[in-house]
Amino acid sequence: MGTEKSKDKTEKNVLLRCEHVGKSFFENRVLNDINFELREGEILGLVGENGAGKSTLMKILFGMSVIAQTGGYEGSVFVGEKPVKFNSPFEALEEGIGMVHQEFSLIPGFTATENILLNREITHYNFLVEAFGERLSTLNMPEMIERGGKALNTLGVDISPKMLIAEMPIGHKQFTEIAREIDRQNTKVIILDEPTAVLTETEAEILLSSLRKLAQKGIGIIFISHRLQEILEVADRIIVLRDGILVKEVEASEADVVKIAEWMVGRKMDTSVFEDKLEDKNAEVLLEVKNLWVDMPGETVRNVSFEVYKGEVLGIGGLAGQGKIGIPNGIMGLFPAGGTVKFRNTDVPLNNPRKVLNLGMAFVSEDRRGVGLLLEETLDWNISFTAMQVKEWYVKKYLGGLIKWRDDAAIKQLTSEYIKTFDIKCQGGHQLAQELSGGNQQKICLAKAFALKPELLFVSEPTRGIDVGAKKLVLDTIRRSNREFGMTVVMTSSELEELRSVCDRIMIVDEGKVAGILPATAPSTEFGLLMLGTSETHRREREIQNGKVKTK
Amino acid sequence: MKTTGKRSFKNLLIAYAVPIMFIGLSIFTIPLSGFSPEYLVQEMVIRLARNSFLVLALLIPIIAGMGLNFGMVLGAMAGQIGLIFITDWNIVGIPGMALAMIISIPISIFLGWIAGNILNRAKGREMVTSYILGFFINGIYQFIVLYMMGKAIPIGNPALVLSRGYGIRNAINLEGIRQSLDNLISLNIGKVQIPVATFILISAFCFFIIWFRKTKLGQDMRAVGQDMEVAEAAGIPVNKTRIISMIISTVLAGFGQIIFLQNIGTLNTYNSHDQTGMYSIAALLIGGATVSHATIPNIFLGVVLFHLMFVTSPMAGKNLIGSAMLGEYFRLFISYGIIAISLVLYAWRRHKEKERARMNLRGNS
Amino acid sequence: MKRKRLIVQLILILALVGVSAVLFVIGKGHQLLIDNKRATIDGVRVEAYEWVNVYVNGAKKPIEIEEEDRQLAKIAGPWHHIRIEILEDGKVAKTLEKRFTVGLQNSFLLSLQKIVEGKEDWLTPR
Amino acid sequence: MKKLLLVLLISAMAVLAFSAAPFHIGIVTGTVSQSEDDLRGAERLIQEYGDVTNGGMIKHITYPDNFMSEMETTISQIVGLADDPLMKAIIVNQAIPGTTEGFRRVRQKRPDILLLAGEPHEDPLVIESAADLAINSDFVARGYLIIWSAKKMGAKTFVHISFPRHMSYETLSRRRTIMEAACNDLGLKFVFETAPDPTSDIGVAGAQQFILEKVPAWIEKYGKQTAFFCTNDAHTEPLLKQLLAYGGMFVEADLPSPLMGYPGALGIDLSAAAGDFPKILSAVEAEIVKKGGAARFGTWAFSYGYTTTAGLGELAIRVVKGEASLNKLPDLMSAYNKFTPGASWNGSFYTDANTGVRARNHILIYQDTYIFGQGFIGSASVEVPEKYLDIK
Repeated sequence: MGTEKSKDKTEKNVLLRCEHVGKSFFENRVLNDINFELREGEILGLVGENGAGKSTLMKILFGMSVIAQTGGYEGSVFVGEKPVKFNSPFEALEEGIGMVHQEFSLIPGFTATENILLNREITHYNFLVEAFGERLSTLNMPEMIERGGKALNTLGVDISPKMLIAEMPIGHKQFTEIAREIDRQNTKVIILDEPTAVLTETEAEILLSSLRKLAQKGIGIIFISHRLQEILEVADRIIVLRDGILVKEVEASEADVVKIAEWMVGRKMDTSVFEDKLEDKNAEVLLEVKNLWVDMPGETVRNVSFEVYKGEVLGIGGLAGQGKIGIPNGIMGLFPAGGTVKFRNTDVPLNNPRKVLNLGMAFVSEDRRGVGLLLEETLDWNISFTAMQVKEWYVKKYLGGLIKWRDDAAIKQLTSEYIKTFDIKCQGGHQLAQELSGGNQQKICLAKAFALKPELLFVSEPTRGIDVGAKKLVLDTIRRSNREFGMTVVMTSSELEELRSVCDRIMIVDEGKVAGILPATAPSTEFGLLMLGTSETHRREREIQNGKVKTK
Repeated sequence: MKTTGKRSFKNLLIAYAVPIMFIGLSIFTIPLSGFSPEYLVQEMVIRLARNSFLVLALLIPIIAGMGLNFGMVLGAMAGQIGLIFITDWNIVGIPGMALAMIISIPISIFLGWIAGNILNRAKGREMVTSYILGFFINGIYQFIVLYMMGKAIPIGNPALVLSRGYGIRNAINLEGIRQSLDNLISLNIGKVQIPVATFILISAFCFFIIWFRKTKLGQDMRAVGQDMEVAEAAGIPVNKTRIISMIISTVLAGFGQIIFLQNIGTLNTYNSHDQTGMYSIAALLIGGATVSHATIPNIFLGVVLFHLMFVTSPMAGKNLIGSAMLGEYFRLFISYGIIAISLVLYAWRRHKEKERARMNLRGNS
Repeated sequence: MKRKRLIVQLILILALVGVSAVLFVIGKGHQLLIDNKRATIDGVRVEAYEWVNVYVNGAKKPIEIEEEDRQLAKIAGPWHHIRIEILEDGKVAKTLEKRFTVGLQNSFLLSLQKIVEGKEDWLTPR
Repeated sequence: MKKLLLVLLISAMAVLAFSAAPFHIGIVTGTVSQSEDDLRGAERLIQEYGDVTNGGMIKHITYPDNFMSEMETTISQIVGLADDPLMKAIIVNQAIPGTTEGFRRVRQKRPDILLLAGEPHEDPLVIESAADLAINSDFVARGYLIIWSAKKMGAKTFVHISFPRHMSYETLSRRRTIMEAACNDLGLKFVFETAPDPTSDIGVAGAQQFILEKVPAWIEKYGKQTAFFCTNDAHTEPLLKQLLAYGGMFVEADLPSPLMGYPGALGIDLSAAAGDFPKILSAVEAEIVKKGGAARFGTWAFSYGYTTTAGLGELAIRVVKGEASLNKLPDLMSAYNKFTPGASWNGSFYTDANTGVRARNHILIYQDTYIFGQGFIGSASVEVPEKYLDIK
């Protein structure tokens, strides 16, 4: 089949072509010299890790205003033979490029039809139009329903055009979105950003087959997915992005899952990997988590069980939105959670942050500005605040504890200590937290958690948004506190290499469940496969859960 | 199956918590007040006729997602200005009312346009902004009516203008148009008089709303109301749509105030509009509507329940506690307390709904 | 297309203004002061009548005017008719009906004597 | 729960049960916070004739404090009284806006009910169109008589304190004009001073503070032989307090009563004597004399609001019983005098300044002014010159 496809490839018209497209957000280069073309009836698979530049590329193609606002892009884009430069999505739609977003842009209280034909409704004329303008024409509902139904039929799914979006299963919403793009008269190219991420297996199958149908009608499709199997199944050609560079462009027939995973994560990490990995399986269990669920919007944890050994650094990895961040947030009681958590063999009450802190756990949140820091307070305050509140340290007591007074001298001493240990670049403890750079703010967050002298420290995305130098310092600090002070650490990060450099073991979370736990020394492709949900065991598990056990 | 039935019943209770609470209260206050059924029915009929239109004016901003339009007092003021003019010119009866409405239209459009523009700059805080806006425009209204009228704006009727030569009197007698609409077609059922013409007008307006929802503009408003960003992305001019919804609401509030005052028969120049917004909103909430969802039945149910409480509670309070004055305080407590409670219940309900929506994402525990 | 719409809108606004004007005229309220006072018409003294019932615009209840009295009727719009019953010794001695139109003034004075005497200027704006 | 329901039902039945009185009189007043004297007048009637709930004659309800905005409630309160088949008369004191409409509606359903309005806020011609009888304090005669009394007390200057909103009331603004004219004729200096409106954003406290601070300066400026007058009740108390401290005179308040401003200004507690005006008067008088205010401060011996509620109630009862007729001045005076032993009243029918028509159902009344430490000044028997009646 692959050869057949490549044969007629040259005969078909080019719908979309990128030439030397590049983009940097101020100092930060995210795309560099991207060249590819999309032909009529072709499905192009686009893969890459988080932050590889996929989204930025799609934003350029769809004319999202954020691109123009941040200084436009380099290179040129052609639709057909016509060079284009979109300033808004409307211009892109005008040229026949439609996009199905990861977040649904559907109106929940509307029916499928109403959403498909949003702002393109079919209307009846009435005389009021003459006086008050087009918008007073009435809707022609029957005709709209017919047209909405037709668009849905094209996809080959059985969705009533009168069904409310709010009542639809998530997969149907996805189809409705696609149907909206199809319904446009002039759509030539559809960009789908992770359309199957939210679908069940069966729904994904239907979607893939409807994509093929669309392609047969001559529509070009750019398909972004983390599920490599799907890409292989549906795409004609695959391009792989890594760190803003197009590293590979291959015919789907020439690729397989392992190869793609290698291309995606294949770079060498330059940060020094700590070699002394802890392999002591007999270590004492410090934290035991069973059937944990966490209701954290965007990071739902469904059913997670794992153990943390005393003295180790456990990494939690996985793609964004799969639930890895939800785990520490749930255990620390910041979001509604359920299940059993045992710390030193005592039950940890969930949904009660204070109790958890008292038990000897601490948390460095990924949300530095929201939860982590008191931005308008001094560093002194920031570092000592939680310790004062929770442990009543750095507090002088009078009259048998009736009157509590802040011990400013002790606080000063503590702060200067941490400023020194963590090498925080500041003018001293009296400075306001908001005046520090991102990396140094992160260190303050760490210092704040360390000031509690916890037995177990959760660190969530410690290097998010800070530069390379600062990254290393922060990671070093975490590592050192683990090795030198014996603090057990559970670190969550989206960057696999970062986890591999610091952690002893790494747990990969996918779709709110544990995909697997591997020693940090395992090859990165294995982690990649776990993350992408393509490992054989995991796939099987998912099928079982979907009630579709393969007997053969 | 049983549990789901139970749950849906519970959901129903939650959804109608406010009206149910009110019906419960009424069961106590009606016998306590000692009013005859005939009087109560007559009072409710009158109040339905005079207040429904005002409450209806709230619907369109709710559709457009702008919450409860406390800014409807702007329309009320425009309506009152229309009434001042027709009283000055001594235009009476139905033509007088119609003319007052026509005069109010451009003023309402202008005020609605201002309100819409301001609210577009305060997205997400529409209710409190429109409330404060009402006070601000009230100041301008007082300035115009108390200082401009008679001087810069010619008002000749000595019954309207203070003897000092400018400024409108505190209370204006609307004898010329008093109950002209209510008595246009009047039907007596038993001893209860029914203002048929007013009800015809109200039902015509209900049909207008139903029709309006089916227009492209109505559809756009619904879209904007549910998700501004999606609507924007689909190319619907969000801000413009919101302004139009405010304008329509303000114009209708102006009409509503004219209908209201033709029934009352007296215009308190400086105060008649004060409570319009508050009471209409209270009635709507009590009818089971929420900040984001309101239907036509909500309106009629709400007007009846709210005013039933209003009429019976002072007397019930007096008879219960034995002091006339405490009866009045009882009424205040009931009527304002209930607005607070229904807003709190709304927030609670939304929280519950959100929780329920996410329920399936949680573990089996 | 745009032009057509503009014209339609203009026509609508004009129509609204027109309707307003019509409403103004037909809704304009007036005071009708009815005099039953002795008067001198063309040098002839006409005494007031003992009792007069005036029915304005088909009202069921008359306005009763005693000798040397003036009463007020509220009327609206330009077209009216009145029926006058002049009573003598408690019995209707004479009945007259008149149709008349009024202008936009606020107040009109109607002289019963002049009507009965058949004079033209029985209705004067005041 | 069930028990509570039962109790409630029984009490409701008790309300509905037939009462012994042959007919009922409905009385609508403000609350204590708005107009205490009016309410005490109603309580005085209940004391004598009994509450409807207990088989008596009087049914007393209150109108909303926020009556300007809640006209709807006022109307339905008044109309609600007419729901009682035994109701024979309704008295509203003060007849706030909405009373006229309430009366119209009562008349439509129950033409047999007598409708009496005390101190109407609506325009005279408006309330006259609906009420059987309306009573105002005589703002025309008092405009002259207050100045006359001030002169008799020895004042050289007359200071009138008010603000724009009050000056938008026809009655208040016309009285001011009459006072100015009377000052010119009687040889007093007329001064108009502005003070903040207590219903504005500054509030009652701010307005009172203003008066407290300003009065010493005014006395400094105009001398101690100056009589002060203010249109607002909230201004009265601080004004009296400062006048007692710094000198100056006070003829009577806008709505005169020994309770108006004096108890607060003198710091005396009169709650034990509630409704007993001779006792109140003598208590206030003793205190004023003690503080050196004899012959410099005056009032009406009996509260106007109190007497109007009680007097109109009494009149209504007498009319229903056929003992009096509604529009006869002597009958009205006799009903009023029942509650004001020793004080004399005077009054006249209201004449519309525009048309010169004398209304048959609108009476303006006033009481003789009582000067502390001196006695009645005799203003009730003074003839008010014709010319002041026509001043607009």
